[in-house]
Amino acid sequence: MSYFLLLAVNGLVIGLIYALTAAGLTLVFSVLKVVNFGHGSLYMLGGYASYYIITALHVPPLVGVAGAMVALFIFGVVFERLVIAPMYTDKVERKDEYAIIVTFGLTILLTNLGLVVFGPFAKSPPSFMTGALILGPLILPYDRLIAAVTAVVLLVGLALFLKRTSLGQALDAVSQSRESAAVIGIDPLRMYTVAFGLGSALAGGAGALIAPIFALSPSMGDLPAVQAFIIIVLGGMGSVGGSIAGGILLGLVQGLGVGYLPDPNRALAYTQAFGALLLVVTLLVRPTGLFGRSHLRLE
Amino acid sequence: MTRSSLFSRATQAILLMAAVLLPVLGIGPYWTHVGAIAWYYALLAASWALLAGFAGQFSFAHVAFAALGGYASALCIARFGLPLPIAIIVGIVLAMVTGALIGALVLRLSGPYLALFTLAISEIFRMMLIAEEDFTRGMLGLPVPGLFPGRSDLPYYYLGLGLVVLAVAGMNWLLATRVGLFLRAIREDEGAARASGVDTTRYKILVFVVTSVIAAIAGIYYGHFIGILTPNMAILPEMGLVVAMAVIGGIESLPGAVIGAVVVYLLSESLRSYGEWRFVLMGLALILVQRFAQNGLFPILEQWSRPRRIGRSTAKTASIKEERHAG
Amino acid sequence: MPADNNAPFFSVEGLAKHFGGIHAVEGLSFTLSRGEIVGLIGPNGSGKTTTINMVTGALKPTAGAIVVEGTDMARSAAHLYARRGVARTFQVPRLFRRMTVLENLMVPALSEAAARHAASETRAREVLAFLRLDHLADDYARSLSGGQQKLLELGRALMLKPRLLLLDEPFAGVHPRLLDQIAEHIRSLNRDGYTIVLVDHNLEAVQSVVTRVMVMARGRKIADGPAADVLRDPEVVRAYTGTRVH
Amino acid sequence: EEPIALGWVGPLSPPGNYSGGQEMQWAVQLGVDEVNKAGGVLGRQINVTYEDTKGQPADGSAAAIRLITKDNVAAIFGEFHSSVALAEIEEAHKYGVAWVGTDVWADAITAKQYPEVYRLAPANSLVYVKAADWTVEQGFKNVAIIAENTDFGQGGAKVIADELEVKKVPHTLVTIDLAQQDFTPALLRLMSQDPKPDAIQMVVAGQAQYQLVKQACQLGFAPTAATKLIGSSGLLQKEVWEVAGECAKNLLIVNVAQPTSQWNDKTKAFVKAFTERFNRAPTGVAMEAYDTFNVVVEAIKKAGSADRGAIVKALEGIKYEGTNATYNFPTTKAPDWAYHQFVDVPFTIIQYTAMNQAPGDAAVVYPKKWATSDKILP
Amino acid sequence: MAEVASTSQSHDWPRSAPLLSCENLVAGYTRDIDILRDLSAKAWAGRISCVVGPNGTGKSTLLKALFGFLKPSSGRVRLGDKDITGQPPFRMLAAGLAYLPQRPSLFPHLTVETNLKLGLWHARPKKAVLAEKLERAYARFPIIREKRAQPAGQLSGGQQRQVEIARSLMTDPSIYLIDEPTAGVDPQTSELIYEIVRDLARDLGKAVLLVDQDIRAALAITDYVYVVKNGAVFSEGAREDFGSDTDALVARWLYASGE
Ligand SMILES: Nc1ncnc2c1ncn2[C@@H]1O[C@H](COP(=O)(O)OP(=O)(O)OP(=O)(O)O)[C@@H](O)[C@H]1O
Ligand SMILES: Nc1ncnc2c1ncn2[C@@H]1O[C@H](COP(=O)(O)OP(=O)(O)OP(=O)(O)O)[C@@H](O)[C@H]1O
Ligand SMILES: CC(C)C[C@H](N)C(=O)O
Ligand SMILES: [Mg+2]
Ligand SMILES: [Mg+2]
Repeated sequence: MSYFLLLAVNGLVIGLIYALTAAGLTLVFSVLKVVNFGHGSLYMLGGYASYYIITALHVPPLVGVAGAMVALFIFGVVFERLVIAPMYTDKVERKDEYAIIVTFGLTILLTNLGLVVFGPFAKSPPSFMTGALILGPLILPYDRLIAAVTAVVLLVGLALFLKRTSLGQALDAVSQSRESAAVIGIDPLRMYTVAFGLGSALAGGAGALIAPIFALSPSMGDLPAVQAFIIIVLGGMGSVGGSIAGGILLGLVQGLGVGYLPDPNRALAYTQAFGALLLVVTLLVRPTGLFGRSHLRLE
Repeated sequence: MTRSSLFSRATQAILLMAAVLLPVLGIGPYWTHVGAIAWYYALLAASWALLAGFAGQFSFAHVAFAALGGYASALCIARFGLPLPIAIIVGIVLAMVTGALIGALVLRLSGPYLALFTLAISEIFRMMLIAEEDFTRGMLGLPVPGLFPGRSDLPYYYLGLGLVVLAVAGMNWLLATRVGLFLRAIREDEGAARASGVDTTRYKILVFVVTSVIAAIAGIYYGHFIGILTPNMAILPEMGLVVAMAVIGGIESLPGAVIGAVVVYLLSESLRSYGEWRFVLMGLALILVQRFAQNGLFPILEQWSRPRRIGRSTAKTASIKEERHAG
Repeated sequence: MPADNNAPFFSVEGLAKHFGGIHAVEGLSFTLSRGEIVGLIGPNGSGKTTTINMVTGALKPTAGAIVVEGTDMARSAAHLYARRGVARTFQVPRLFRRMTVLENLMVPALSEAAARHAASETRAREVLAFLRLDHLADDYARSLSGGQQKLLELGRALMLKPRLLLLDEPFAGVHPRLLDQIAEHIRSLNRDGYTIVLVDHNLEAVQSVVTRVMVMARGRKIADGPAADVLRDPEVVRAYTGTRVH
Repeated sequence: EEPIALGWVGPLSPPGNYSGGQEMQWAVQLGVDEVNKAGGVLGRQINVTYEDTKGQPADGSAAAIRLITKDNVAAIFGEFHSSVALAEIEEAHKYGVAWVGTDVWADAITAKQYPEVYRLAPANSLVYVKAADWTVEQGFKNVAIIAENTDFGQGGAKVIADELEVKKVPHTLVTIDLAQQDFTPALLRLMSQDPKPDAIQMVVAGQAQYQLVKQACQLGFAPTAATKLIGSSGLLQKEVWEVAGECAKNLLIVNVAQPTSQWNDKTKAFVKAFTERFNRAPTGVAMEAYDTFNVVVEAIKKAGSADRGAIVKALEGIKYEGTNATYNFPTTKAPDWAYHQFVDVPFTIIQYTAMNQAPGDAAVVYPKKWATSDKILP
Repeated sequence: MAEVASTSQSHDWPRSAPLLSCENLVAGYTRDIDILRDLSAKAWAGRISCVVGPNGTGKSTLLKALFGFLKPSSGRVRLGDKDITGQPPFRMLAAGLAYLPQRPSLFPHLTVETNLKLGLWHARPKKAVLAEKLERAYARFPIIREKRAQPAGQLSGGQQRQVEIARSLMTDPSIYLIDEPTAGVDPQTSELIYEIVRDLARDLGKAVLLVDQDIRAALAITDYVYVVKNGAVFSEGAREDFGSDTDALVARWLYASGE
């Protein structure tokens, strides 16, 4: 029993951190309509950013996380302005698809630049807190606990930001119609930049939170990127709440899937597949994910 | 649609000639090998362009279909000892059936939901390839027998080229019929297409079947050529590469996608001498091409060659007519 | 097409559509005889478009039957309606935006299996000429002006050679001169035996075309009869027309 | 005169174990520079083309073809991943080019008995039978094997399992995928067994082990008094301390390098030069890589030409003293993997005993003749 | 191109300074095709200027160019005496220009109420102000109140149009660019909307530039008429110059603006 409890808790924690990654991805998708292939490498950059901030400035690890988010926000903004924004002219026929290429290029560029710049040897920022929380049968390393709690705080903050602030509403408006947003005085291109910056910051934050847990490597973003894709669709595109729910669900299903499949080796090999299967089943029942907006057209 | 200008047909002919002649003109075994791999990507990119560019079905399972074909054929030989032609047919039929199945499953899905549904399917399939190690050899890699005796890559090169020409010609023929029109109508507005009497279900499934079969053929070709298959041929970055190729070539042109695939693959090969910087440059090149050739390379090629505006009545002539009415 | 006015070739019985708690259409019944031309009017949100959506298969009714020539098609897919000659236009144009104007017309023309390409194109060009869009034949549909899009929307429905044509606000945003011509064309289609249901808020134009009017309000049919009588009905005046038509 | 072209293969980018690959490549560079500075071989300079195989079999075979057909290399050497090596040797065999493996352990590589294929690294059967015997000697009653899903991992695990079977020691096998980051579910599964394993043998290459060590330790599972943790050479890199911290203390590592006490002059010179040039101490992998290169050079010298066939032949009769051992390649075909397999690979099991310890300072607990400590720490 | 200049001297406000004007505007969607070809028009405070013309002649294009969605390749757009040519559209509302496009412009997934509130996004109003404006909108269009908690995309076409109009009335700009406000709106509501538009000019002193195909209704409230053809003004003149016979006027403009 305690075995399943442990698996569930572990899945939950990892799921929450991936949810943070997913929230950034869904934000970028819903506002820019860009499926950001580069999200995993932004996550990776965030991890390294926090590492260098912490080791160079000798600040506490959580400050490093905050610093990484700021750094990635700036990176996202600059990248969007330099490379993505110029595509939003009327010259470009199918912006969304072209943006995919740009972000795909970004991920190839960053992963390999990471290899050259950060070197091939593993790095890891210091723990948030060493040791583990032990409650009866439950063992939860503090690093994971703190990362999960921080992720929740960031996610709730993001949800509130999008719901309550006027900037958040503007992002939502632009996500539905760029032209209509301009009609009511919102600069859509600026919102694109903001959304990409925020999305990058969230990816970076997630990477920074993971860094002490899984260590850093230039390819650390590959797996979470796929997971994040699954989570956003599971929860429903454009919904932060959906990302949270999707992340938790994914974590639990993957954790427990491992536990319940009798053949241990198969079970482990199929860990990722459980999440994907969950997604497939969900979409067959609800074609817009759990909390996705159904398709509405203006009549 | 079949507005392919005289030039573009001429360029295509010239490029095709070049593709046929280059190996015998002595580009050497290495570049022949590279070219043969490029045909694999060209098949994938062109069929994906049909699926995504024309029919609007942004499937991310395309490389998984290549893996399906490749593995099916290889496993038929390795595990069941079937003769090669039968194995290949099994691979193709399997892709046909699976393509129809996926086409039917995604009927209600659109946009990112379709894309990521297919990604999930593709991941599950890849996971199976990894996990069912006893059968597929998983990450160890599955050895595949060759198609031709000897160690020259030339026969593969011409086989690949032939497949590309056949596939593109076949798909272009399909596009020139009413099916092409319907596929684009489905891409634009499925509801309106249905209201216009188009059986959208049928055509969506059809396009999945056609493109899946081509992808599977590509995979079969690749497996028997390379001699080893691993589940990694269906990872997301591979899919991304195919998308990049199709889009860079111009997603609404099948020859464009072929050109895109060849250009991107040759680029990545020729950057090899830059060692660890190779992929950095590759990423940079992708970004820059996109930044400055935003509608893809093929349209640019076409534009260069085409005399300014032909055959398209413009609003200018429109207003002249209007004046006549008014007068 | 022979106009046998007695056989109700299209009828709707107890049709309803609920969106959650919203009863967009409720207990709607009517019959159309072959060759009839009927106006369907009512205030904004009274359920006209929802009705058209249901009787063309775009929306599945919550309840009710849709009988076309004796078969209940309430559960059929949209393209089957089209194949049976039930065509519609969309209130807000839903064109194939990245296809040319001509191609937009070729889609319905070729959706019939027997259609030949050359003949279809000739007909498409005729329709374009009539709608005065012929000079735009090779332009992308998305580059049309608002009014032109409405015209193309109409043209696309005409290409299906429908036996029942449901027009959702074909006159909105169309210049009065052209409007008159379209109205005339609709009349002539009707003379040729087409059955037509016309939804529009331009009552003058509706009146000039139809012989019978059905009025909806809040999802229900509140009046049905000869145009002149119905439009004078005080309840209709109160619910809908106001002072605008005298 | 034209330089002699040689080809090196190995992982330099993900998903391969690029940190190991990097060490290998550096060691080769060092060797190349030394040879060239000393005037080359047969009066010709040496030019090595480095191919990144990303740990992917398909990339490996493509790399081999490229080296053979495009760069016209006289011989190929290197590689870290057994599965990739297995793909490469097919090409080498097809074209009759010598292929000398640096750190690939799968039995199958030499078991194919291709005349072109030679291996400096041990075969799994060489090492893991001994490792298994040692666990039995130590009195472990319940051994868990965590193996990666590659030819190396699966092959090694099978060797251990078979040996434990023979010795009647209960054992369980868990397979992991290197792309994973969270191995907690796998560890929890082992942890929930009754009785809990008292030793875990990791047949995993590269950095995935760091995660395993750290996650096992955070769960309070291993290394502990109750459960020992035994890993492979990836753990020799100093980064293990950065990633796993305290958790790496008391780790046991299967090492195929000589203990410091046995170093010869070549070893000392190499370690010094490597450390100066690349600013980090080489691990056993680097020594093997350096030796591989020098073995190839030796073969060219012996063959008296850079002819592919001549090199293949020359390797067979070679006897070369390197930094880590004195190499020769027997032609016996029993057991099948022994063909062209160097057998006297130095083999130790060491244990870290203090934080931030260098592998050279760690306690040697096996074999007896080199041991610096006779008991393993809890 | 014939200029039907006014002959009467009785009113000279058309010669007074306009609030919004464009001179010799040339603009189009693609580089080589001009839709607007040398078009000049004005809108005066307290007056309604109406643009009529056949379909596809460039009326909506004119509004788009004025609002900044299209950059004119030559010509000027002036707001008062400020040159606003080429300013991006999202600046316009703050500059005092509101735009009701011909194409639907709501946010389909947001509730009707949020859509209305977003009309004031640029102004960041106080809660009380917002509540009061919302109340006013609801009072005018009862159906909107009924549907306020529903996503706007679930409304019928005419209902959506009402929401859009209500939204553009949330703000208080000095100039309104209105493109076919009543297309698809039922007769009673249409009447209400034309009343509202009239009051905007008469009572609140706004400048209104109205594009409409419902020529009869538009001319009934209009002060100045432009007939646009082929992207240029074909004829223009003040309403007052033609006396009070609307039907005759309509007939005349219809002729002028027809084909
Ligand atoms: N996005 C666009 N791209 C290219 N051409 C366009 C675009 N929008 C409109 N046009 C062209 O510009 C011309 C004028 O269009 P506009 O929308 O201004 O017409 P309009 O006068 O408003 O007509 P309507 O009364 O039908 O709304 C039309 O011929 C149309 O084809
Ligand atoms: N998808 C939906 N979800 C919820 N309510 C809907 C949906 N579609 C329509 N409705 C509601 O159903 C009612 C009828 O809408 P419908 O579009 O049929 O009206 P209509 O008569 O065509 O009006 P209009 O004249 O404005 O076009 C409206 O109150 C509308 O809000
Ligand atoms: C532990 C490692 C030295 C094993 C080696 N990388 C192999 O794959 O064979
Ligand atoms: Mg309607
Ligand atoms: Mg217009």
